[in-house]
Amino acid sequence: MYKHPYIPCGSQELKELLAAVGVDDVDNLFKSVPKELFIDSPPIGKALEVEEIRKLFHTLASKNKFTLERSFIGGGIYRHFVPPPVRYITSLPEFLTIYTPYQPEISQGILQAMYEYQTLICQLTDMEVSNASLYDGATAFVESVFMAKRVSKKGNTVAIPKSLHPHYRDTLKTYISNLEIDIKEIDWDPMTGEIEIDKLGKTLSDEVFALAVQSPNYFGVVERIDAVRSISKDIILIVVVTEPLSMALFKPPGFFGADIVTGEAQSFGLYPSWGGPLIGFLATKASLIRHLPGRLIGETVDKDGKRAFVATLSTREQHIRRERATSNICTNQTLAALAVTVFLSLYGKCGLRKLAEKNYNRAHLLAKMLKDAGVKVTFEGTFFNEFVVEVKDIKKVFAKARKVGIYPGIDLARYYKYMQNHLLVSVTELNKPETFEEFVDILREDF
Amino acid sequence: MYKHPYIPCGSQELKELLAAVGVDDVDNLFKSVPKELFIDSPPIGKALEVEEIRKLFHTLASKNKFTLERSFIGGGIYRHFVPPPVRYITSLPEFLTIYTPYQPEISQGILQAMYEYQTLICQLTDMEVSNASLYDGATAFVESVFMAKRVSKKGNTVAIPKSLHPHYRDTLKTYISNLEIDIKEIDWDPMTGEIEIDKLGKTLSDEVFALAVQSPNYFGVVERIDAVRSISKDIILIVVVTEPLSMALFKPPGFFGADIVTGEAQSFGLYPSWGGPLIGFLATKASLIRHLPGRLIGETVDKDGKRAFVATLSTREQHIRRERATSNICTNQTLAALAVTVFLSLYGKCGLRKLAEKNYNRAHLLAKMLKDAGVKVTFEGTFFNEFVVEVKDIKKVFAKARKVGIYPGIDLARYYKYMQNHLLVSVTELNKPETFEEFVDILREDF
Amino acid sequence: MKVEEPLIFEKSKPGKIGILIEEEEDSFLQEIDPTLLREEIKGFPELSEPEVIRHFHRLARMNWAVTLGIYPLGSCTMKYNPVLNEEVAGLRGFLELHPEQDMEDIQGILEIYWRLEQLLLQLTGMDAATLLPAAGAHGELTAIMMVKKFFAEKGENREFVLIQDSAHGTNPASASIAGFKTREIKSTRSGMLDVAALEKVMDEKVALMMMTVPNTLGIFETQIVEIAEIVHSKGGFVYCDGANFNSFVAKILPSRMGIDLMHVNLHKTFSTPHGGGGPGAGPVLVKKELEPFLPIPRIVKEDGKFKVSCDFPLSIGRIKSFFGQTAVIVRALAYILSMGGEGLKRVAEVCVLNANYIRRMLEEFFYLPYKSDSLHEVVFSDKFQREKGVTAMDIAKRLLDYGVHSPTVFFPLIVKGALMIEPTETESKEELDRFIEAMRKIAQEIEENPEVVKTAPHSTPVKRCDEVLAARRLKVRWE
Amino acid sequence: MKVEEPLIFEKSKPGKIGILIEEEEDSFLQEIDPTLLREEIKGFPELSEPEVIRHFHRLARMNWAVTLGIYPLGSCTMKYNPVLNEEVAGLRGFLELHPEQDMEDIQGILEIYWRLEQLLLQLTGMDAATLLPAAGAHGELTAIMMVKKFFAEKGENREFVLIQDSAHGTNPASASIAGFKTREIKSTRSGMLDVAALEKVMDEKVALMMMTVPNTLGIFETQIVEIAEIVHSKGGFVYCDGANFNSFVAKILPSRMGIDLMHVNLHKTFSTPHGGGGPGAGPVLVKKELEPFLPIPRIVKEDGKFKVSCDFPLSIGRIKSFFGQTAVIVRALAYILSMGGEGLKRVAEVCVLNANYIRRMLEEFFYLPYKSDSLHEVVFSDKFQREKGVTAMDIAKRLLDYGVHSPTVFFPLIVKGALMIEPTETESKEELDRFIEAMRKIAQEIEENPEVVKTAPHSTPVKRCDEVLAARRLKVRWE
Ligand SMILES: Cc1ncc(COP(=O)(O)O)c(C=O)c1O
Ligand SMILES: Cc1ncc(COP(=O)(O)O)c(C=O)c1O
Repeated sequence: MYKHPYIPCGSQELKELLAAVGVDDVDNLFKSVPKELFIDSPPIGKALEVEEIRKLFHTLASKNKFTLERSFIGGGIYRHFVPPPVRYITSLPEFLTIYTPYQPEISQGILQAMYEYQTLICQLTDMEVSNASLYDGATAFVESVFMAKRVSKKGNTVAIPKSLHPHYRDTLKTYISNLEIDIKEIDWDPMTGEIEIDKLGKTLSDEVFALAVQSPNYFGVVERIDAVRSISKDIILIVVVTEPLSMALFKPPGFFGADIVTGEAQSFGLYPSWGGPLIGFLATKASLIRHLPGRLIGETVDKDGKRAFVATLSTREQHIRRERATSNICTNQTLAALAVTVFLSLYGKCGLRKLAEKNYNRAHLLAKMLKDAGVKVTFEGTFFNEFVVEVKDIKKVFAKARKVGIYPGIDLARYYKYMQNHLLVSVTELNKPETFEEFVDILREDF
Repeated sequence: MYKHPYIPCGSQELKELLAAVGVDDVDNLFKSVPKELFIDSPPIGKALEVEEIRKLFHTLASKNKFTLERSFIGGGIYRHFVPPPVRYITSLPEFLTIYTPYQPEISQGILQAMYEYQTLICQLTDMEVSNASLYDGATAFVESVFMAKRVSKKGNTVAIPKSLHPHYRDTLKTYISNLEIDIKEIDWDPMTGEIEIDKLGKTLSDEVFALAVQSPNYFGVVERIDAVRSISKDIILIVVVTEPLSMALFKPPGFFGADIVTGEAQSFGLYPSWGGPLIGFLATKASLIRHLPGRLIGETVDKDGKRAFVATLSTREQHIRRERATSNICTNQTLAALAVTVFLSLYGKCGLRKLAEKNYNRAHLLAKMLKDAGVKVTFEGTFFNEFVVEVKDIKKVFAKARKVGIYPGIDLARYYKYMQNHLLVSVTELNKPETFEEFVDILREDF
Repeated sequence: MKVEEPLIFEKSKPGKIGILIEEEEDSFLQEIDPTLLREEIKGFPELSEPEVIRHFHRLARMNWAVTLGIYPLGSCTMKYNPVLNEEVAGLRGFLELHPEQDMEDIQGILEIYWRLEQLLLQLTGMDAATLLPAAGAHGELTAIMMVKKFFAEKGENREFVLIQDSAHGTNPASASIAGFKTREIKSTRSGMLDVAALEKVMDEKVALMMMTVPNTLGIFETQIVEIAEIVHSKGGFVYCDGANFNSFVAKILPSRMGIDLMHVNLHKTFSTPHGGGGPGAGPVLVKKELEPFLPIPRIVKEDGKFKVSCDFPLSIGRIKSFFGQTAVIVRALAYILSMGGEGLKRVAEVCVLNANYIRRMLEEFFYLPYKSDSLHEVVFSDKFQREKGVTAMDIAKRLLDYGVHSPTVFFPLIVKGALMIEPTETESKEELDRFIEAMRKIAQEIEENPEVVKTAPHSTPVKRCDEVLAARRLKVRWE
Repeated sequence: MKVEEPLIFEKSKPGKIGILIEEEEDSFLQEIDPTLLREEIKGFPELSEPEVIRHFHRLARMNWAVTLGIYPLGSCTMKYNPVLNEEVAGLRGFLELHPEQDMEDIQGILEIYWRLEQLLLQLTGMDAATLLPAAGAHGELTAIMMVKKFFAEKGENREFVLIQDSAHGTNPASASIAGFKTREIKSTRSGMLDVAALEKVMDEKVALMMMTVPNTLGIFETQIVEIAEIVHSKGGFVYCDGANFNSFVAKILPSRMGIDLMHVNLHKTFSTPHGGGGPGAGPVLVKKELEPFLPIPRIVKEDGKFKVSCDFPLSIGRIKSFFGQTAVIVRALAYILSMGGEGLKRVAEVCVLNANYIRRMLEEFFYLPYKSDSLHEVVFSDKFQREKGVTAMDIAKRLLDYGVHSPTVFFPLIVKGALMIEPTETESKEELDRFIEAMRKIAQEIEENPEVVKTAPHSTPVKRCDEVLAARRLKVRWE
């Protein structure tokens, strides 16, 4: 019999089990399967030993290159320091190997942690309610639009600025292509990089049920949510935040009356990890709680009156509501939400502010150095840790940077055809000011 | 106030604690210390951030080189595969961060694991009693000699072959230089590499209270313990095993009536780790249990009659018996013993035998290839996974090997001045037969 | 050894920090418009590192885990998560990669995606794959959107998706998010799809028939080939919810069943840890005909190099930002390679054997509503016990007192008071017996003293939780 | 959530394996003399990997840990073990090094030894160091053997080592293994060494006076400088058992006390995890005069390169095989660098503050036999409680029911019924209060219902264990 260390059924057990079940051979248990469906020989090769697996993955890992200090890539995923306790905690078997907490009595740990996560998200965004995670910022954004649609009795159009993350807009387009929702796009102000506030009033016609803005937007510019809110009136206002660290320094969307605050929380304790796992957050007002997609943890008491936590309002969810559920999500990003919770607990009130200031200061230091060197910073709007610069020949910039092992940022033409020779530059606490001079040299007008 | 993330005492707590204690300043609590003992400024530099620590240690790690498959170094520390569960289990906080199990009621896990360790060592060595670990093979060997001295009413001499691990002999010399114990050295048979059995009878005069042999000895040769035992008669026979994996293939010392079996268990789940942590084991007969050094775990019952484990016979130990204790050991190598327990549980009966066979076969394959190539294998005695070969110019061998990234073994002249141009070669399951040809090429007569 | 733990906010005290941060020299903070500047975040915690570690470790101790004992949640495939996979997934050469990096610099990760795709294709017999979906439900939705687009391209207006009455809730939810109307098809007394009923409703308005194989009763759809033919004959597609792939991986080729699209859950069959409810990953595998509609980006191999391509004009587009759940994908690849073909086949065989053993040992004690052969899971009901006023939920709670995790309860919905038990292949007979023993004892307790079961659990960190109160109060954050 | 776990041997079943091993092609087994060949190892376990993981994780759950709560074992310095240190200690560039490798290839590890030596010298003010000793007791022995050799070289025959009556058991044990006779010196009513008594016994036959500073009562030896002078005046040396270095690290320089040799426990002051009782490490630091006697091998720096040298003719020789507890040494270095000088000073201050807080909050409830100032630990006794028939051990056991680890009991031996409490600096006030609260409640219980304390613990995986039976039965292995 084929033995594998991951399968406890040894020779003696196999005999005992077969005897108890009353068959001679396991194949007897597959009698209900038509013969022609079986395959004769294993469709893949033989098992590798541990050292072979290790060697393979080390080789694969070494085929990748990365730099932390010399990378200026952001654009929705940010390189931040991950304190060792984050991985330590998320690796504890009692978090790592557990399922969705269907039995609250033996899941208080993860339930309480998710309740803490929800609270932290509410505090950060200044909102009243948060769910316990969605796949990523893009799908969270889509869920927000769907949620707004459920809530609003208005038309079928959602207004979205072009300065919203391209992947998020693309994802929304994919999802709504099946549904009766239209998108109206909003331009940005070429001077400030903010959305065109003046024209916003006109854009927000009757059929618009929701307006989404991203702040800081894809170009790093902090939007004037107060102004947006006062123009959008009774339209559902969704604010997307892909760099949530900004909320430790700038007034959060909730402060300005956003209805839904959604986005990506990867900055808080998740490695870039080539784009996954990420974690979508979604916070809203208490009044909209029944329209929320995804899992929600609530406080209750146990039989003895002791505080306890349970998943609640599951009547919104697919396993109860089926085709009328607020979302089809089942498995979400719990472990990632736990990482966020640990991260924020470590940094805490004072640390997160310091971290945000560090990001802000370094980004502004670099921007200043670039300006001093004659490089044009495209937008005048306030920014947090990311900004756009113009270069003469972006291909040359990338080539030059490559030689010295610098990742200079994102070529915006990748997503905006008409933005040739624009570079999106992100600066975090991992970027050391010592390397800025080198970066400036690459971009300097006279290269 | 200086804040550090590892110290929970924040500004508010500091105030509360000082107030409760009734002092203004922590320095008031050091009043009992003479003023002149205080230092003014911190004697070392300022704290490094996590990323600085990481960078430093990665740099330091990268200043080291190692090879697993292309190393033939053994000599008391063996390169064996460490299955991932070993580190996983020893990293669980409930094993890693706990103290010596002084409160058995909340330490059953580690106590049971150590009981299992003792059992495994007994099974392997074919002895009746094992302690729960000592620092390493060398100190365990010293403890064995001291133990034999306590047990035996005979003279003051311990007989030790020169083929016993040089570090072990050196360590013993260091320890006994303070005591009234003499060492009588025993030569090896130049043909077989075994100890000179013929002369043994004469060596074992009246003043000899113990005879120690190592098997496989430092040259990898398996000793004839049966013959040694029958000659040594009522002298305490200590058998040292530094490659315990050999006991999965060869009859263990207990089978031949050894009184004490001691040595190094590093092969079982501990990385070479530049020599530490290692783990000394010591097993003996039930009748000698009260003379055992070190911790011992025993079975008992709790108040309800349920099986439980506790540290036992602590009347032998320093914390009770003080200057008359069987040893001064307090902190031992528990976590290393846990690693051994996990390792042996994973390999198990069948796996450990297979592993031993693999070691044996590969070592013999290489020896055969060397002989076929005209290289002289020094000793004719049976060996397990290590053997001595003679080369023309060992400096050249090392130089040549270095060029192709091979660690060819240990230059025996390091420990045996008169063994010029002898190489101790160890082969484990990590050495792939594919590389043997290259190794042979380096040693081939006609280089 | 009680562990009680307040909320992190309740433990917070001013003036603490859990991380060392140097002050910055250059400051540009004065440039910020004061109306934009935030004050401190109200209520945000302040703790040191040891306190944070302890807080979460104490919380961890309140959870039951796969590493502690059998976790026989039906439909969830709670198998052993190999330690090795955690190790390889933790390599910085994977973790630190930014998805906007130059493709030259991420050849290793692209190869991992590519290799896993190839292996999944070999294991399913399908023609093309996407690893992007973030979970099973996301995979379902992706597949359904592909079908939608397929028909939109052909100009066909098919508005229905057919769904088994035993289907998982995500099936209908996904169909309706994709803009379809759903029609439920009943199961027969044997627990299989009512093929006659299918024939009746199957027409040119139906885009897709969603099947779970084996279905959520653990029963193989014996007529799957015929079902596929019926659906195909009207131009529809057959989808396989591959959540139960564990029961036939490397033994039966899904493509032979006539399936056109399917998803697999890497966090089930391929052993990536569930993490308390995610992240998982739900790759979708399709037949040639549907390949053009796969979401972007896709990984392609050209001249021995890997690259990311978005150049697929018929693609449904992006379904999330960036790429898939990379760290999950790494683990799944390590798992498949560690098992090998023989090993995976053994997975299917042993998980089915284990489920049948449980069935056999418990069928005298619990009612088995569907008697057809079980594959990897068996669904009992509380029918016998309801007479004593005890429900499946009570039984589930009582199991916790025996140091055993509960099965899935009240699902599938077609079984009243369902107890859905899936042991997986990584349980030893000893552990199965521990579960069986507990179940039998509970059955006996219900005869003799049902109160002890109705009021269970008694030995858990908290007692039975009041879920109704939670939904009424809706206290969903600390304040 | 009971966790019960049989022995690994009892779980074993034939035909299982926890590791994949390919069969070897070439076999030379037939060459082995059959009388040497072993049969199978009787009783050896057979299990799969998931079972092994579960077995040990279940065992882990029966242990209490520093990460779960205060662990105030006096003399043990159970502080937080930073996660970062585990990470750096796990680098393969350290783990995979063989000690017989070429020195060229281990410059990194040599530098680590060297750096830690330098830092310890700076922190102690001593002149030379060895990192070889495997634990505190091993350090003591090493130091004493050095002293022995020193006098042997000088041709002096000094046969005595003086030891405080409050000293740890390893002190006399080490002295006697090194071939010395020990003489105990009493403590005064103030809990400090009786200097007059010392003066009486101190003569040219005494090689060494062993001091613990602060002593095991947590009291600083105010007259340490005078003590050293007395010893030195007769040509003897003063040894400092540095197990309590935590209370004055980076605040007081040991060298200023007149100490000639000392050891420090990396697994105490420098936060390397205790691992259930080891591995630890006990570096020894000495004054110039004793340097030649340090054990070999030593790490030396020459022309910017590090090397291992055994070329010290006066050295006592090897004290163990190969080198020190390398993985422990790596962690300690990471710790010291993470703390920095300011941080370490804070360690001393806060651990002393915490101990004094406990003292203050409990002194009404428990008898304080020595009233001198406490530094990092405080020793109470069960004197008040003994009247009710309750001992320190009962109190220790009852604490477990409150989810708190016990203090050290019955040590130091000079206090009858000692309760020796050392909180360390890594406990928050909240956690100290939890401990204090539990102690106070127990004091009250003893007044009102001593039985509940005498029969404690009640909530642990096993109840009070019968240690007498264990020693009588001496069942020390499974069969
Ligand atoms: C049968 C079935 N289908 C679909 C799903 C949904 O998968 P996921 O939770 O990964 O979204 C599940 C998960 O429980 C399932 O059991
Ligand atoms: C005061 C004192 N001295 C010496 C030792 C012995 O140290 P180790 O256990 O590292 O051998 C200890 C340890 O408990 C101690 O507390």
